[in-house]
Amino acid sequence: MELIKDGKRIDGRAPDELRPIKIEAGPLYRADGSCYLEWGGNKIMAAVYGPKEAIPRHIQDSTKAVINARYNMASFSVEDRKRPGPDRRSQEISKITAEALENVILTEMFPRAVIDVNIEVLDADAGTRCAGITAAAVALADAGIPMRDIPVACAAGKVDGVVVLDLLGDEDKKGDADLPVAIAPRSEEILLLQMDGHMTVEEFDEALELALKGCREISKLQKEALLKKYKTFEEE
Amino acid sequence: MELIKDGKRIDGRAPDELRPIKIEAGPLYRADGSCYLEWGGNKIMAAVYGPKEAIPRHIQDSTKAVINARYNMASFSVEDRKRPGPDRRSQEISKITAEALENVILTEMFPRAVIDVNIEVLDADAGTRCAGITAAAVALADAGIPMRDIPVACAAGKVDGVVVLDLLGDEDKKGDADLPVAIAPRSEEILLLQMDGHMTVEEFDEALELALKGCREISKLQKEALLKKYKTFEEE
Amino acid sequence: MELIKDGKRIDGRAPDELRPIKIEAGPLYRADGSCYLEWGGNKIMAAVYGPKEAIPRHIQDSTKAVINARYNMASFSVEDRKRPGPDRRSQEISKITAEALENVILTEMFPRAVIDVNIEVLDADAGTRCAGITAAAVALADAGIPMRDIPVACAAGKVDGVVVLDLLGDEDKKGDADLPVAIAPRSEEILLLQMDGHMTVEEFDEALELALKGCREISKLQKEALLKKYKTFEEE
Amino acid sequence: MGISSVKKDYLYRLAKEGKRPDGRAFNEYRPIKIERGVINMAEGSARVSIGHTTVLAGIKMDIGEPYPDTPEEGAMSTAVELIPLASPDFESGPPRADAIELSRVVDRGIRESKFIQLEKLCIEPGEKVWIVFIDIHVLDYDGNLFDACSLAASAALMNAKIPNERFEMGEDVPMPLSDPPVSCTFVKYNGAIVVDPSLDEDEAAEARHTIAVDKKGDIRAMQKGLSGSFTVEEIKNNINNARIISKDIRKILEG
Amino acid sequence: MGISSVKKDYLYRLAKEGKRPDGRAFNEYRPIKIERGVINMAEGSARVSIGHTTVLAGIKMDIGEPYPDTPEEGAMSTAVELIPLASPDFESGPPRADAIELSRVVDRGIRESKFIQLEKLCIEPGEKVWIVFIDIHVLDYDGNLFDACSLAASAALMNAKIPNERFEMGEDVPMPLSDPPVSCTFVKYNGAIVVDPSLDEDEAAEARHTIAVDKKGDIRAMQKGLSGSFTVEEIKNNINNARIISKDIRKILEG
Amino acid sequence: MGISSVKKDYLYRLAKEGKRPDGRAFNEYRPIKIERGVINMAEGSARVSIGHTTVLAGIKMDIGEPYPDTPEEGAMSTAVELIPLASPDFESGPPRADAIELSRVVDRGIRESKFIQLEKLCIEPGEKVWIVFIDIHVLDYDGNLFDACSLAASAALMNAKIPNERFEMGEDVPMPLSDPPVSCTFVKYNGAIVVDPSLDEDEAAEARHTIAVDKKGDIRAMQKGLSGSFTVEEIKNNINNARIISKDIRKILEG
Repeated sequence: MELIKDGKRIDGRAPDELRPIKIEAGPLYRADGSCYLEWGGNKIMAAVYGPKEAIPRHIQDSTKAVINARYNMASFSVEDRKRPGPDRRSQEISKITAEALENVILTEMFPRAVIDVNIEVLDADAGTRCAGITAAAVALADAGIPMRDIPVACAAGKVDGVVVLDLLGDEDKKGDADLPVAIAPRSEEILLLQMDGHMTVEEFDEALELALKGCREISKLQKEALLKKYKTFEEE
Repeated sequence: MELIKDGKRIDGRAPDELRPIKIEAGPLYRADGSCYLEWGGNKIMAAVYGPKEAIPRHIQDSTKAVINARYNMASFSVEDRKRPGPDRRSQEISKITAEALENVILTEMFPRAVIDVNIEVLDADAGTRCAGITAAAVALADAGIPMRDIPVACAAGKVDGVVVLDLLGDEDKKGDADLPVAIAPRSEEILLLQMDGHMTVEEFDEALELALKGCREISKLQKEALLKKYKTFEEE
Repeated sequence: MELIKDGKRIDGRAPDELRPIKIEAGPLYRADGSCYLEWGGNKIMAAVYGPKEAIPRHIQDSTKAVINARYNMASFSVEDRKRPGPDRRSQEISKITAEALENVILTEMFPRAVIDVNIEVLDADAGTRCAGITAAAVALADAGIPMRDIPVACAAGKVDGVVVLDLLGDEDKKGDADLPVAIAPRSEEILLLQMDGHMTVEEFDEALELALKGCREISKLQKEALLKKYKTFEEE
Repeated sequence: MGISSVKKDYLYRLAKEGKRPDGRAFNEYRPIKIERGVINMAEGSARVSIGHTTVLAGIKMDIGEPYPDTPEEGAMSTAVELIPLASPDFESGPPRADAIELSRVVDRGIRESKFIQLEKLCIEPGEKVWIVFIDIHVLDYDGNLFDACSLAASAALMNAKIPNERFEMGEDVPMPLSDPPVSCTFVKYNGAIVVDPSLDEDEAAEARHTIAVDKKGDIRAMQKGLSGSFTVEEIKNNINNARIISKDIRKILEG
Repeated sequence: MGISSVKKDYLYRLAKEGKRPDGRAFNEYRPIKIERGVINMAEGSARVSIGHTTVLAGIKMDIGEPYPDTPEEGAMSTAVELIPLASPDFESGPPRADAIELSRVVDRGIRESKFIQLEKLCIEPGEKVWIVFIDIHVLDYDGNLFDACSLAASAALMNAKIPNERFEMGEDVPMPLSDPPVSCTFVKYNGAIVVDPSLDEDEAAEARHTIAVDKKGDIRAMQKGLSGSFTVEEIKNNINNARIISKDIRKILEG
Repeated sequence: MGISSVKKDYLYRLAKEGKRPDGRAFNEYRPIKIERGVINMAEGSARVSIGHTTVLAGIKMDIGEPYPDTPEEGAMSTAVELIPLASPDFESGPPRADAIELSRVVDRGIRESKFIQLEKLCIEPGEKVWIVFIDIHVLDYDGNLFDACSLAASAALMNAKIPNERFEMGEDVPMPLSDPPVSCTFVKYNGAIVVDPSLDEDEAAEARHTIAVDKKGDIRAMQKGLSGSFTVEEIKNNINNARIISKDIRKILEG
């Protein structure tokens, strides 16, 4: 299977082009903040609860809030049904997601508290961890959690030897390398970075730059979604 | 397989007839209250402990006692050996059993306490949840737990299109519907009611009336068993 | 397979002969006390942490320290890979090991404390529970835990009808009986004793005497290992 | 979990006046919305809202062995996930008794109404059958999960195809179905019995009664829950009301 | 768990005078009662009482693959369930170390005495063998579970049939057995060693010694438990006493 | 877990002066020691020390079915056990997120560099393949487990044989391998970035960056961890440093 043909990818995109992205802030009624995100074939719902007292007490941190992120794939979100409950992959993603989000949240303002961040992957087509972080960031902002920036994530990668932005499922499976990145967009500090595959240092530099470009574009969409919600509020 | 032939059921019973039932109050030495029940092919042991302080504290209710019911089938009580430990079915039965019993127990008298109700199915031939509640009620009375009534349970159902009382194993497997019911016999309020299968509204009304009739008969046996134990005490 | 030929065992030992044993006290940097033990084909690492406050509180004993022993086999220590985590065998061994060690530790000196004893079987060739206790005892002494004696363990058994000392893997699998014993060497009180197989009373008496002889020899090696470590300290 | 006593008193007072906190009549259902085919990866899916309560059901199928006692029938399995996304009261971890009861009641409604024609899901008798996994994610919990989950499960099944292509067994075909059950749930508090409880009503409820009704108005499954009781008369009333109300719900489901 | 210090002092004082709280001699067993065939659904069963301690053992059999190292032998598995029905100290949940040690000691007694003739439970070498599940439910715990469970397991096996009919393999036949082991347990407190401990004695015990004796009086399995110690002399005495006492128990078991 | 604020202040102060608590330069690795073939029962094994940190990797192999999407390839599995022997902060029980992340990063380094030639571990396409279990026991935790575990895994694989004899498939042969990855880990605290963190540095670390480099100096896997951040420049510097440092580590590994 050729992944790049005449400079175009299997879904017709240019190498540096994102898949279509739709972000909705605040779709859920019960959650303190929420976000629904469609990104190519991915559908993600994120919800934030808190800050609230951390229970049981032994998980409390007396100096700051604890970020409890839970990345979960719905059983029906993948080709072969996934057994419910956390597997090792989702536990790793939950951990690095919590760490990336903790970076920007002003956790010192809420000692002994917990902020629950729930990310549900409802439909999956590669790039769900980046989509999850991007959605969670909007949900955190929607919940009014004080943050020094709104994080955003996007992957770059390499397929058929070409460095490309935002891999879809078949590119991820048959490609050469994947590089998910999350940043704090103002400072462009890197909050999350993973890589697997095979890249020369030059390819890595190119891919990282491409991922940053993707992050910048998506950051705008996040802010538009939040703005839209607040406008709707004002209009009401 | 014909389940009804010449108006008789496979074990020779009439449609509105119960299987033989034997109830013994207080057979166990350690438990605060206990009951051994044989009901057709079912053999049930129930034991009650408490009221005692609920531990850990977070399960306490400051306004009343918590009823902790545990319905459990012995590995050897069914045709194909059951793996030890609670499965989803027994967890559901434990929950609705606790709810049915809580209705009649004067839980407000024992804030922060727990009353443990253990129901062990030692031999099973359909109707074990009704048998379990019936036995647990006697064990509660035997333990001296204050109750506004002694609950009792019995199932009705439909086999070969006929509404019948108290299904046995093959009737349950091959029958059309099953309707387990628990009541507080004085007021005939319904504490537990489940149904699966297919019944018209008319059939349901008939089956419910039959189940109530069964409950009334068994209620007498419960009281006789309790009386017998106390008589024995007095005679000693 | 003949296990005894011309009075010699499959590895050339006499019936009352131990396998080669090497004991090193204090090989680990982090642990409060540790021991590395090679005993025939067995390789065991033991580490002791504590006494330290027992957490959570409900495991505390207000009159003495709790001994928390954990016997664990590495996945790669046996022919067919063992799944990580405790199985029923290792839970039983952990329990009787903790009980044997508790006997000699002056636990009353540390109320509300816990002493963690970790025994890792890295390479296994029969007799690992005795090797584990022997190593744990050295680790406890290395940690400076006050004990009224340094326990020691060794198995005897019966192969091809002959009572022998210290069974190796093939003797254990194909032999007639196994008798692991742990003692407090000064008083020769028996701290641990298990037996499986088939022995007459006379054979048992002979095997027990042989196991005690083994214990006495190994006790010397334990003391030499501890002495060597302290000498090294003094020389430094 | 747990409703404040102030709110409970308020509900009790309203109930005595024949009113509900959101202004509905005792027998009035909230608006229902069904979106079908919302998940690409699933064999079938539906997102159902009842008021603010939203649940998402997805169907996945796999090939496996039949149960020994039904060698010529496919198998089905229903699991409701009360994920912490949907409510501050839901916790991660293995399903608790609440979620298990819910799953099993939804399952019984489908199973006992023979909604899935399991006998048409046999591939090789005794060897290979289709297994239908009905997974239901609660996304927003604002009361009455029993009906929402049941409705989502039915709608998702009606949207599902047998994935023959993925298993290299020819073309996809629709899921073989008969008429769906419709679930109707009542709760009782302070003597009042209301249909389709909102969150506050769920939390104030003393007793709950769920009835799965088929197209003819017959009863296929029933579950009384919680520690409160019903009289025989109340049970019968609930059934009559369920038969009436379920007709409207069925129109939305089949529409 | 845990005995009050007053009660402990009382036991200690009695022990010094050579007495036990229930008036038994140190080497005196409580009355044993065995009822066989009490469970219809089981392949074999027995309810055993030793004093007020009551346990129920049921045998179930299934067909499975043999272990790779014994391709021509059936398999056995023993599990004691310390269900919370039997004692305020037993908790629900996965078995704790206590129950595991107990299960394994009972299992070893049966296994090492070759009571079940596993080589006769082979159906097709390397492919299909009978698996014997020995499940023991403790119903009333008043001391000495090691012996009660062992006795119930043996009696249930002696009552068991191979369920050939259920598996459409011909007629049921008796379980192939040799001579049963008999388990005899001693505990030591304050210097005294007593057989068949009552509940109070179990709780006061510093050391425990269980010996499984065969018909010839040979030893088949042994377990020393708890943190107390025995002298070599005490171990030998226990063995001698076990050989004597087990003869009476064997009569009841084989009777 | 958790470093005292006094110690942290001390590390911070040193870092500002370009110093580390054990006197190393920022880019200086601790001494590495590798012992191979230390476990008889394992197909291959290695004990690796980096300073006082010691880990033991053992390789076991078994025959199983291939994954459906790679029918002609063997399979591999990597598990790091943070056993309580190695640190007062490690607990028994199922692996926590720390151990899972560690296992998965070690696994990715090996997998993405195609170190094990999985296509040579096929026995019968679609039916039988070798499964390689890489189990890593941490024995002494004094910092930088990512590199220690990765190094031990590689060394153990290089020491391993395919156990054909045990499975009666002929003679044992060496594990089919290509070039090993070399993992290099940096942590950042108070603005300083140091390689091969000691325990105190691990505990003071705000951000962590692990890079798996192949023989040519290309990148095969990478993981940024913890809640701190890196600038793009810092990431690139780490990569350059990893390419240099990994050459020395590779010599020790291949030596």
